[in-house]
Amino acid sequence: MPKSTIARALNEGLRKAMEKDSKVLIMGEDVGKLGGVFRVTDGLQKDFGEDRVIDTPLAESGIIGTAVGLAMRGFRPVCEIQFDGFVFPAYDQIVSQVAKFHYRSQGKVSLPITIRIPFGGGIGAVEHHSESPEALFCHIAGLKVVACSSANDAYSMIQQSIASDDPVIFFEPKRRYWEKADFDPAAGAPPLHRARVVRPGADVTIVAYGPMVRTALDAAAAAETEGRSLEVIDLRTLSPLDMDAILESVRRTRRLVVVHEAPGNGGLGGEIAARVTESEFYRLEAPVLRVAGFDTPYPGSQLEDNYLPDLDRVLDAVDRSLDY
Amino acid sequence: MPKSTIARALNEGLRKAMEKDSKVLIMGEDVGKLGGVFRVTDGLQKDFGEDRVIDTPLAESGIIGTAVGLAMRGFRPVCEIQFDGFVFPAYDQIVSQVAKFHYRSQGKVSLPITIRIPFGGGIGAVEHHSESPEALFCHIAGLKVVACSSANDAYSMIQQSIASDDPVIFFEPKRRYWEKADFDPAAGAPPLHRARVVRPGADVTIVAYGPMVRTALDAAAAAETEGRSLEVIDLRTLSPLDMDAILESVRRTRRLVVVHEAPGNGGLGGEIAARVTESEFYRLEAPVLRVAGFDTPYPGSQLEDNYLPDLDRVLDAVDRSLDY
Amino acid sequence: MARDDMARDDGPDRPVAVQAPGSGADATAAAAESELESATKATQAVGNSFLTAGDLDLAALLRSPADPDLVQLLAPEGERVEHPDYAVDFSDAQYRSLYRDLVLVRRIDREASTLQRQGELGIWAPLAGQEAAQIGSARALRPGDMAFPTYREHGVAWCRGVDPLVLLGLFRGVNLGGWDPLEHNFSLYTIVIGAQTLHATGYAMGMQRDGSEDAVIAYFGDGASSQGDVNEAFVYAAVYNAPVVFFCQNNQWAISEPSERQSRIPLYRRASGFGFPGVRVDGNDVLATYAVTEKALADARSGQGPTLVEAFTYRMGAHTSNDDPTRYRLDHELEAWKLKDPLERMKSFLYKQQIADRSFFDDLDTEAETLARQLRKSCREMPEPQPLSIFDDVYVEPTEHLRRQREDYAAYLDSFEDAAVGGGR
Amino acid sequence: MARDDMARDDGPDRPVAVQAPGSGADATAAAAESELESATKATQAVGNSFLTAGDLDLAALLRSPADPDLVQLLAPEGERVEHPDYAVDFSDAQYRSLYRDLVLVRRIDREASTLQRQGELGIWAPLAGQEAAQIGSARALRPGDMAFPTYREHGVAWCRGVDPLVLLGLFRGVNLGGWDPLEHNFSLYTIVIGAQTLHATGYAMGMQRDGSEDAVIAYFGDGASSQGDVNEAFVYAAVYNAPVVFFCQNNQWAISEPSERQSRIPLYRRASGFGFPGVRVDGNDVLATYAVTEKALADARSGQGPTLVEAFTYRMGAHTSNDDPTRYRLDHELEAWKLKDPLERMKSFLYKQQIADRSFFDDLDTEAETLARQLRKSCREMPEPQPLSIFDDVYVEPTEHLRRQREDYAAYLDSFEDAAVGGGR
Ligand SMILES: Cc1ncc(C[n+]2csc(CCOP(=O)(O)OP(=O)(O)O)c2C)c(N)n1
Ligand SMILES: Cc1ncc(C[n+]2csc(CCOP(=O)(O)OP(=O)(O)O)c2C)c(N)n1
Ligand SMILES: [Mg+2]
Ligand SMILES: [Mg+2]
Repeated sequence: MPKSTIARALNEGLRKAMEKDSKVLIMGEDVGKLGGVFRVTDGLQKDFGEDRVIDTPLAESGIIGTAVGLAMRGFRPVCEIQFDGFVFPAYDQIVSQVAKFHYRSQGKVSLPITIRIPFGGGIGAVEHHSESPEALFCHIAGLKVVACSSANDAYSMIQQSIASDDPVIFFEPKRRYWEKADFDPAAGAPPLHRARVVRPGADVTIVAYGPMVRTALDAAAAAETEGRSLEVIDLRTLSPLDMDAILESVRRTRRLVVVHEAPGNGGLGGEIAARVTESEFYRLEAPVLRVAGFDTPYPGSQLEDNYLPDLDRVLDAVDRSLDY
Repeated sequence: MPKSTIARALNEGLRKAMEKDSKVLIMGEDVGKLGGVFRVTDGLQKDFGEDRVIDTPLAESGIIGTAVGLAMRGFRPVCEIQFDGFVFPAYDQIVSQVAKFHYRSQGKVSLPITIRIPFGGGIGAVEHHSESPEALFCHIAGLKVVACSSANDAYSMIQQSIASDDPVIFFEPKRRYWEKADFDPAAGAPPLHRARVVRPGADVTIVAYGPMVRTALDAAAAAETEGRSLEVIDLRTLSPLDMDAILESVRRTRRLVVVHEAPGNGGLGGEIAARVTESEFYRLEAPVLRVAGFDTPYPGSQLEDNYLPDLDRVLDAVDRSLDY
Repeated sequence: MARDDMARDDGPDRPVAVQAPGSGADATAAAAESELESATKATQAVGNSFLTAGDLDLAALLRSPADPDLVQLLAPEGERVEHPDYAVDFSDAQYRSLYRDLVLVRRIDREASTLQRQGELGIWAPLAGQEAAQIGSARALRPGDMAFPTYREHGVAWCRGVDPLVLLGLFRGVNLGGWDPLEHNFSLYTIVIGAQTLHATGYAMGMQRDGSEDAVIAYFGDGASSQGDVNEAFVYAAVYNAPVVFFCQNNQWAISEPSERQSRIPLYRRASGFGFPGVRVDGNDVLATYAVTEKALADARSGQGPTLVEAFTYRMGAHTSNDDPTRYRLDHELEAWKLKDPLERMKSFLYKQQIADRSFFDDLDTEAETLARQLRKSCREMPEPQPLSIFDDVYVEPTEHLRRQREDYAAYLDSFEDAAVGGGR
Repeated sequence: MARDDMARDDGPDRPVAVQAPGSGADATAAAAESELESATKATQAVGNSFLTAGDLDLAALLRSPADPDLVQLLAPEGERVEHPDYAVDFSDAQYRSLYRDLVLVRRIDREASTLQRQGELGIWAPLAGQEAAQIGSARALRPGDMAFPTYREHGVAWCRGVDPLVLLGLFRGVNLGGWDPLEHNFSLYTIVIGAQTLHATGYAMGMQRDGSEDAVIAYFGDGASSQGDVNEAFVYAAVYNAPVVFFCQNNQWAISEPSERQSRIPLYRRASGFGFPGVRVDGNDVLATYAVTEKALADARSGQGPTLVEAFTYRMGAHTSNDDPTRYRLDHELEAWKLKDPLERMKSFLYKQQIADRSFFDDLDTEAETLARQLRKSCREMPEPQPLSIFDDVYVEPTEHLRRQREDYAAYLDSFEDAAVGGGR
């Protein structure tokens, strides 16, 4: 099968979306000539022009706020936030406008805005370039939130997000941008808001998303050598959650470990644990365990390998789960 | 015992703090002559002057951003955000600066900033005036988050928050501002980051905070008439959570219901449920249940009584918990 | 209500465009620089103290009625005055129709305040005093133009054909905004201060991409001028040369804070810092407001980009029905502004010019009373929203999660029907 | 490193303040208005199209070296030129010491870039080209003044006595900022664009309350000028008349975006919209930058409030070590700016004026090489942070929750010591 990377797959997905629908716009800082600091929009301004691939002033609230107006005018803006840590100046427009306008208008106005956010750590960066703010968007009704973890998903999910009439926060695992992987644009894609079992197993279910999917798969491979069968679910959709997929798996394994880079306190793991436990109270053999970033700010990059969940910490949680 | 209200108690607490420490400043929109739209700062500018009670331009990021500078200069700013829904323009300064500066400086700089936010619904207001954004701050390491629910706590907790060398997000139950209640400034106060059992009971533990404490107490009173003994815990501190207090109670009742106005998805209830379940997996007789706002934007005020958790919905959850 | 059509029947034709583009702005530059100087001087006087601009002569300076930069076509006494850059050319019918709008929206506003006091509305934000600023600017709009309001643009809503009853629904808490923004080319009321100015700029960028000849107007207040969003809107609009008119109603107050708390120089000057013209117009002069707005819109249509219009006016009532202005401002200020009342001056103009006679005014009063009575009645009769509608329109493509949450709540509600005891609790 | 003391030994005395306050700003008003006109004209030309300012003559306009508003005291060829409003009065020792700083910080910058390429630093943001803007402004500061930097103020850090090694720690990922901001009166590097301008304004408000005679300087870039925070800082500083100098290094680029993408008029003009003076200075002229900053600081101290200084300069290197400028700008631009190199012009000035001789320059080169060698060596030797330090300094008053999390992690780490297999995984 042909190989590609998540970054290239996103680039091709964006190109496809722009070819398909002339209302699709790309806007953000350095998305034009430079093609974005990660080159995800590489070549798009050259081919679609400055009116469709817009280098914006350096103001994130302005990016999202003008995208709201453009969407009201009938366009489909795809906004790039350069790094996870820089979405907060736009948080007000996202929470109070993007998320609520459809509800406020009793369904008369819809805002098909896609907000792309490269997220997560592990790239040896300075402060604010390694954040995992997804929980801060999942708590906001009116937003849909997804995270891709593979080239195939990147390609299909970005197109599905742009095609969605609801606003979508689209998280991209920046540290996986350049990992080579199988890429088959023709491969059919599941609906945007479905999770996927990326490795079947029997003993413990591991739920992960974005950059942690690779980590979970590595852990599952390592566990196998120790005779343990882990089922790995790639969440893909963070809001709404695909509880049916998670519960179906947990009903079989009766054990669940949730993995994410974001701090554990108030992270997605807690929400998933609460829902799974409420639904499968009598079935669970062990409490849902969480492997997450520590409840501290993201440290200097020399400590990020300690801060971030890794194969060993996932396996440690698996051990603890199986000890119950 | 003398009666007072949460609003007056806060006013007196602020006055005490300003008398005690000349570095304490109050800043925000309309906090001066007007005394704030809820009159919580009533009379303070008259008595302490315009240099210590500062009417700011209409810009929340500016309020918090300048407070950071004032704190670096040795002041203790108490910032008022006029309504919950208007904290988001300041979210970037709070998350990336207020929360992280101490860590960034390896402890060399501390920012003793208190950010007062009247929160929650039930006042028949228009959009953005009834939000419960606490979970969006609890997820942020470096912040401490508290919510008061009584006049006595309002009086002591606001002073403790101002005295704290860490930044504190201080949530005030706006719909309870004017409820008359016992007030005894002399009554000693527990430490800021301790929860409190406000009604002892044996059958089910109810955890609530802010405006929902009153609701939980009413539910407990109603339950008693049906022969059910509910223990009500006022969380008081939302981050850090006082897990010892919660667990001590749950170990006795073996049942827990968490109540908050914020949407359930991604709310504090999930975090508490996950931690309690991990700690008391074998002891719990029922899954931790959550009574929360629905996962929708806050509706028009004619529907808020449906949206908000009330006595009946709490009792319904208690029934469901006891049915396990 | 058929007023929509009426408005169209006797709506003003476009008056001929006037004078050199931007000259209005240029003319004011020198004056403004000297204001800047006096501002600096004034603040020098207080040395390193942190006395605020509000404590300085600036207050006087800003409020001065003899402000040379203030565009005015109708003096407070109702005399027509000429201006080098701006003029209007209305038929008598058009003059009357403008006055009619002023009267009707003030009556609607008064009725809404009454309904609020009677508990029929949760809150109300009165426009009293700002009728001319709103009617003058809104009547300058073409049907295809798009308007982005704050929460106080009841006069603009009226001109955009939004049924006042629908407007009340929001303040009654029946919904969060009942009209179709795209049908009326009037966005929903925006309560987060300043947010709509970015929406307006984006919408204008969309018009550019559509090759449209229409323009956008963004309403905001003096307080809003301090918000990051508003200044970012200025940046975007200037950089992209977007066809948007920033219409700032400086009603002197942001709740309890005087406009000097937002800027130590006149607000229209803000535009010069971003590279586009700013104009200050007498916001209590419906003719001047119309002319200035019409010119700014024409510039926008013809590719000259954004203009900032500062309508110098006054909020005669409370900020909202919750507010008590006596805590922060003196009666004499209100009295002074009453002399500049936007309705009075238009009325005496119509009288003096014999454009309207007694019967016109009598008929208009009757029309206003009828309108108010209808409004009062239909407001009281507004149907309550259905509990389960809470779950509607959160998403275009509904989620399974919310469907189940809705189901559970429906079942929960039914449980009370069934078991009387439940309700009894 | 003892350079701190050295700097103090031969540090410049305050030159006498010069000319009428603010006249610099006033002088530019007319010019700017005409710029505004041409900006508008230019955009008229493209009609309703959404061509951006970058595509217009504006680029030329903004970049024009013959900009009448550009304050310059040292021409690119090293000739001293006079300016009506600004002058410097340095001893030969002070001239040499200024040049010494320019040379040393460029050498430090070059060494850091090398270390980054060798993998010793995760990333580096080069200051090459901006030495004069940073040294000139920072040397104008008094010890008690407070500076708020972005992430590129290595020259300012140097003048504030921050050990370059400590600076590298941040880029090496050893920590997020190693120096004590209050000890050096130099805040931590701030990476979120614009945020520090509000901190600076608040700090200046604090100085007002302390009755201090010190002032604050806030560094930011041309791109940052678009951020809401920066414009809110302008609002607060103007309204409170805070003693803060907003020092914008317009290095022509915000990563790949030219400064015209942020404003269609020169950035120093932004200040006029907020009611305080703006000045554009040749940022490659260390003398002019010193004089203009010194004057702005003096105004701030004497209660004249904020000033915006736009230092017109150029980022000669990449945005950061991750950036590839060839993707968005042409070599000839860099070549043109090389002719205005801040070090070269100062060097030829020192030569021509016989302020320094060969030996001085030779000694300086040696000093620079020694400094670089020390830096390289000690950078490589920087100790790695301890894993458990992740949990330090999250709070002043530690929480039980984090104490336990730390304990658990310590135990977890120990488990690998004990069980070899653990590590083996
Ligand atoms: C972001 C935000 N902060 C605070 C508020 C609360 N608030 C509502 S109106 C108002 C004053 C607005 O003043 P101005 O912009 O002059 O408009 P006006 O009410 O005078 O028409 C404030 C502070 C808000 N709605 N949004
Ligand atoms: C809020 C925010 N958005 C985006 C970024 C990413 N970013 C880092 S530097 C930069 C360009 C800054 O340009 P300018 O202000 O001119 O400063 P310069 O780098 O040229 O010195 C951008 C977009 C950021 N750090 N912060
Ligand atoms: Mg106002
Ligand atoms: Mg720059």
